[in-house]
Amino acid sequence: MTAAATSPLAALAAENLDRLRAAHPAAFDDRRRLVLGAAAAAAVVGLAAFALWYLDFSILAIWNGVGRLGGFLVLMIPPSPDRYLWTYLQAMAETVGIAYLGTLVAAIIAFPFGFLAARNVIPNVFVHVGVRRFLDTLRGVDTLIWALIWVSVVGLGPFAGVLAIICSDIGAFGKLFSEAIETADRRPVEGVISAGGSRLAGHRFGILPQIVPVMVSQVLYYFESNTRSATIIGIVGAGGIGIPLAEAIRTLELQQVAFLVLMILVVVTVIDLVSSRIRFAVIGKPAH
Amino acid sequence: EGWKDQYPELSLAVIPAENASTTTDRYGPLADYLSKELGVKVTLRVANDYAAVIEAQRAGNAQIAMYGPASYARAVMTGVELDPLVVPRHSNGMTGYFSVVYVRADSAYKTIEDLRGKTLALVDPNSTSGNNAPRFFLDRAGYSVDTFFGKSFFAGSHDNAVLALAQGTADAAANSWNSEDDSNLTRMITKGVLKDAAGNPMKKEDFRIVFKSDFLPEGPFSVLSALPEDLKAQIKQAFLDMPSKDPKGYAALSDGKDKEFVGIDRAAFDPIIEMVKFNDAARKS
Amino acid sequence: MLVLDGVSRKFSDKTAVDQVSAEFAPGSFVGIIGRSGAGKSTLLRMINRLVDPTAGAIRFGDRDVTRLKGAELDAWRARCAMIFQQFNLIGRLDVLTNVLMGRLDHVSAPRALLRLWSDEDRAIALSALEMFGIADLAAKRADQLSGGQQQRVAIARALVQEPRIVLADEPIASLDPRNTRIVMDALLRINRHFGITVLCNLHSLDLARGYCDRLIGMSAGRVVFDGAPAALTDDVARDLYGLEAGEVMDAAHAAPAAHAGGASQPSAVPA
Amino acid sequence: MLVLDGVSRKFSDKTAVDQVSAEFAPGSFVGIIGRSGAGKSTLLRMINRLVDPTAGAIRFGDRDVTRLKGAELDAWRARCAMIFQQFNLIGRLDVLTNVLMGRLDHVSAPRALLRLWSDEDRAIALSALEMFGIADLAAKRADQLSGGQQQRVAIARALVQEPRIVLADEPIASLDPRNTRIVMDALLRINRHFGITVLCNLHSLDLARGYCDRLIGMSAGRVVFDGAPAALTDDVARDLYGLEAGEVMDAAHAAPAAHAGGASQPSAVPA
Amino acid sequence: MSLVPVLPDAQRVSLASGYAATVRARRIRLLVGLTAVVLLALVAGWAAEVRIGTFATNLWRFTSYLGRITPEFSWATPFQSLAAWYWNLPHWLSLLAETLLIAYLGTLMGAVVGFALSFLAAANLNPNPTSRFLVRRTMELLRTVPGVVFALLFVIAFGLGPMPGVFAVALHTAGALAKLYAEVVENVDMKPVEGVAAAGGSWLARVRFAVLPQVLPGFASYTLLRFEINVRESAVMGFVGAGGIGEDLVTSIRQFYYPDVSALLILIVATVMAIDFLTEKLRHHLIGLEGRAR
Ligand SMILES: Nc1ncnc2c1ncn2[C@@H]1O[C@H](COP(=O)(O)OP(=O)(O)OP(=O)(O)O)[C@@H](O)[C@H]1O
Ligand SMILES: Nc1ncnc2c1ncn2[C@@H]1O[C@H](COP(=O)(O)OP(=O)(O)OP(=O)(O)O)[C@@H](O)[C@H]1O
Ligand SMILES: [Mg+2]
Ligand SMILES: [Mg+2]
Repeated sequence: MTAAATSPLAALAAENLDRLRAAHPAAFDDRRRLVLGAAAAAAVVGLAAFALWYLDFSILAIWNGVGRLGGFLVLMIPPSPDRYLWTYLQAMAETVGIAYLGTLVAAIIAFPFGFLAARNVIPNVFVHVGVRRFLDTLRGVDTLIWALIWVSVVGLGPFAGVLAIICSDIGAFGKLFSEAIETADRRPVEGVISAGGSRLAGHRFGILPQIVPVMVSQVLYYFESNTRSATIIGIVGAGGIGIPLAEAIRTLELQQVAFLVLMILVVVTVIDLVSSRIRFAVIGKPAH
Repeated sequence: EGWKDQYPELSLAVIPAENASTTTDRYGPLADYLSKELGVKVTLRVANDYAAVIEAQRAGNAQIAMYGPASYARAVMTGVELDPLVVPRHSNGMTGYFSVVYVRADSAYKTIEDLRGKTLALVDPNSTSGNNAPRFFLDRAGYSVDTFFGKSFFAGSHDNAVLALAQGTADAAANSWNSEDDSNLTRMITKGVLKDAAGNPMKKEDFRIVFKSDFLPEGPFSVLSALPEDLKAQIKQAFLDMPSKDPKGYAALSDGKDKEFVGIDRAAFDPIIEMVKFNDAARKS
Repeated sequence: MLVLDGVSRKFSDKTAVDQVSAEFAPGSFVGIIGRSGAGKSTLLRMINRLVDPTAGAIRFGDRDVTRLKGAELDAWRARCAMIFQQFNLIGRLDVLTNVLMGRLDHVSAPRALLRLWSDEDRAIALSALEMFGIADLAAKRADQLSGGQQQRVAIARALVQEPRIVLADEPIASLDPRNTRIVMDALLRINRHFGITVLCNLHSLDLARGYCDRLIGMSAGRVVFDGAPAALTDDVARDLYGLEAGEVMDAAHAAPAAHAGGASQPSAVPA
Repeated sequence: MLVLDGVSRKFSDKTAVDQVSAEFAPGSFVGIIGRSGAGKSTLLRMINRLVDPTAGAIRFGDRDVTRLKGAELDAWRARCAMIFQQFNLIGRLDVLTNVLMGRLDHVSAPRALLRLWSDEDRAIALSALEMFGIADLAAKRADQLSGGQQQRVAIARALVQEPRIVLADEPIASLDPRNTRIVMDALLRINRHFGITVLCNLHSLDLARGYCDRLIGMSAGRVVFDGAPAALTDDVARDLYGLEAGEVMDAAHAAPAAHAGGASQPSAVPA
Repeated sequence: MSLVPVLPDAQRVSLASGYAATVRARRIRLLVGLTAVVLLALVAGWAAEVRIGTFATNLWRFTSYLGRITPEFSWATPFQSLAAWYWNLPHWLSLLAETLLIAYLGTLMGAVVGFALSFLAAANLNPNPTSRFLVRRTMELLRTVPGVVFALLFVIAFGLGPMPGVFAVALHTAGALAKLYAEVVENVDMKPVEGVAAAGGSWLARVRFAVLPQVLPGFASYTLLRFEINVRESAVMGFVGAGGIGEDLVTSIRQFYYPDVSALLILIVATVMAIDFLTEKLRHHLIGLEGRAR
């Protein structure tokens, strides 16, 4: 059965099509949207094409390379720690510890910055723009520089690594937190404020419960990510998994590389499983 | 020994070397040995970047450090007051090594002259044997790397530079070389990672050396000049005694390839400093 | 024929709907009444399969609705439109697009994803909006509307689905008398003229009696009344809502003599 | 005495409230009626200063409410409780904490931020919940409640504020008859016994007439009626809602003779 | 006298204790969790040799490095000073452009893959635990394998140059973004999703119309943050010949070309700021911040 034949609404609409078109021209005109959409898509694709050309991408090289890739993977099998299993485990533990402390402290310090950088909390342009640029600077300064700065303060060792992680992660957390705050639903805030709550209380009760899950997931992600990359930790002489990995890569010990990667993968998986449990504990059971 | 109150703990800072065993395996025994000899705890710090070692020494936070020749020069040039103590003497009797330029044996390139306009693979900007030395010594021989070769690039590591040559990405590659049977190339071959573009394993005979630098001294173990004289002397003595007092630890430290430590003074590194200065100046011209 | 057969739903410890069995003949206009928290919304949500029953079966003709999956489930939902108590509009999209969500089943997937609606669909959506007097808001973002406006957008979305069944969860909660009338009349009209079954949660007994041809009373998840509106005696209603004698009519009718001064101390409020 | 003096509010092009002037004597119970989109919610939101007027002034006694800032503004809001059409609860927090938001003004900031409520405050909040029959839900998360339950939580929050003025935006929209009665009676009680001013948006004319001692009718942002309920003649109501003759009573009363068959073609729906 | 008639004691106490019992369980869990976090932090602090004393006494050295990289600047001849400081500007700018292009390509490729994976990895949109598990582990593999390892494999397969660098960046980005996106998706308000589902919308339609408008600001900010990270971390790709401006910075740091360090640092920080500024504009456009009055 066709809709037009039976549906009163469709019949009505067909009857009034011309009038509706005249009365609501905007509703029938997609041109602006389509043109803008097409222009945006063209810009994205066009820039990508230019980049491919500028950076000497070659289909042929890719085609030939894929085969070689397989051959190289064979050299990684079987993954083996050689005789360094214990060294690797220790290095991994060091890395996890440093990443944990660094991420935790960074998150705590970044918390107030997140609020200061959010436009809906601090309407004053100078404050939130200033704080944002400050956070940009923290992130923009290379981790190697942070490492050097802290090495000259506290010497070589894990402490310098923790400090360096803290500095660059404050920049990232501050930005991410502020963006979570800006996206929060305003209605609960109105509920609190209308009951005479101060602005502070409005943020504490209206916004915080909404953004805590987001913040927790970001912090856990960075914890995981710091555990994984751990370059800073290596630079400042705190040991960690980065050094054996870099060494194995530089000397093409591919079986060890494979083993290290698998080991990190296991740790990351564990962190991921724990973190999603924590996250759901914080979010709680979603309602309808 | 009054210095023990001032220095209840010493730091030994090293950077990873591109060798078979891991860095802690190599230097762990040395730190233990020094602790025993000096009677204070010596903590080993493996930093992945020598810039961090230099900053730690500048701030007085690391008292003993192992440098490569170029990074020692860098530390001195940027104002760290250092006394070099010892360098190792290899089994072949030398206290240093060379930088070489390889080509493939099946290529037409016989001398450096044949490489005009060709592609050279360097290691990375900070490498002594893979960048600083070839630049300096090639220039001295009349071949400026930037103008003589058609293109030069950093391959990232010593192994990568050799691989680039093996697979035809480059026509020549700079690398380090100790002796006929002891070089980065021989190590790669032993491990079986050196294959050509078609995936066939390669031999030492497949490569030819077309250029060899002057002798480069090994990197020294150094201490802060500001340390008390008697402490410095004790540390130096401990190093000199290590091969006899702790042969096992010394074997680990040197992969069994070195004979002993010999003392060295600042002047030995003047050529290296000159080399680094030359390269710095060449950069802006 | 829509059949509920011993349908139950538990939320952890709480039983929201408890062994409800009922049959709904095509073309009936059924009102579901009961106190707040009685399980009315949950019941409708189960019919639309937004919530799965923990026990029992829902059948439509010879189809087992509880077993539907994938495209079949989508098709079922398209035929059985839902009007939500809290509107469930897409706040960031404009009103017209929100209404056109009801036409998704009539549009090919690629066209829908690019929002290339046909002129007919647009016209249908606009007509539905016009029907409720909000066509001029078509380009506004849904979260900028007043409560009643949002509710009407939600109802328009349901109507353009051209459904076989309409599940309406308090469709007039936020509406003024005139719009209440427009909406209830629209439901009645599609019910009478096109034989579409309407299941409607209502809080106003008067409306329920006026519009429905059958009432189902729920209490604590169970069906405690099922019959013609005429059969809903005052006693039954009193039981259903837990009202005191003399309060049986809509609360409004039993309003206190407000102007007579503070004499009437309402008994439901503890003193 | 709450005084509105030529208050207007524009949203970009749209004038939601247009030069409204009115005085509200302490202890009055005022119903605000009007069609959906007439500006009723916006008016109440301006009095609570959740929305700032674009023109005009709001005064309470000798205070200029439109000028208040910081702690003074908080204090004003605490005295003038708001019940929202969409509840505005904090979904992730439990019901009791939501109600205790109404006590924020009575607690020192550090205690409040740590949620260290006094036993008195808890008792008050629980009593308010009990008053509306939902004390047993105190520990539940607010977003797991049924619509009517959420609405009652919102009303409890407003009452525990112990306000001087209550602004209620359709407080009974999602409520069943019994709860409608409980809530309206509670508002009436605090109005009569404590002289608290109540401003209440209502869609049901019957309720408005039954409970309020003054009605304000709005249309397109303007006040088009202001007087005693008795003065709201059928003609005026018809105008206000744009109803046809004979539809003046609550829509429900004028419900079609549903059981008489499909004869009554509702005029509001285009055929 | 209170507005709310306070309940008789007995009733109040029983209600309050009922509430307390339910809440206590939650409180205890929270407390145990917090204690665990703090204890772990203490253990980590001990392992990481945190020495507050050294930190405090030496904090003045914080500026030492910054002081050294500050260039000599003569106000008498500002332009000459500036020219001397930024002596290599054209080269640096071309490196910066190359870096931006590498980061752009890598981020774009990674974002496209991550976008597709994220909806399959989100528990609220993909109820099938098996496929969710598979997708999640794939994402993990992609982001766990360090960029350098991918780069190593690719440089041997495809030869030196930016191409292996781009692929390495893209794979890592795909894994990282997929996870972050998936979490944004898991946090959306499900009411609109129900609304579209109830109208018979397919899975794709629900994602397109009910989820996408909600997650777009979050996706945009994560994508641009990742772009920024990719710009900064290009130095790692140096050894495949795709180092760009990051590699030059690291080289300057290692060779102690102090004025170059500050010159490059300022260029990079300015780039980060520009990207962040753009992010903010784009996000606010997507949120329509002004429009969310209610
Ligand atoms: N933030 C906003 N942005 C744009 N327009 C708005 C905004 N808030 C309200 N409006 C518009 O202002 C007008 C009045 O809205 P208001 O919510 O006050 O109506 P109302 O009388 O409460 O209606 P209802 O009975 O449907 O709740 C409506 O047309 C609405 O679309
Ligand atoms: N997701 C959920 N989690 C836990 N409990 C729930 C959930 N949804 C509903 N409930 C509970 O189930 C019961 C029935 O809820 P439902 O929404 O069906 O009531 P209702 O009859 O629609 O009430 P109202 O008229 O107030 O809307 C309520 O007690 C409610 O608290
Ligand atoms: Mg309900
Ligand atoms: Mg309203």
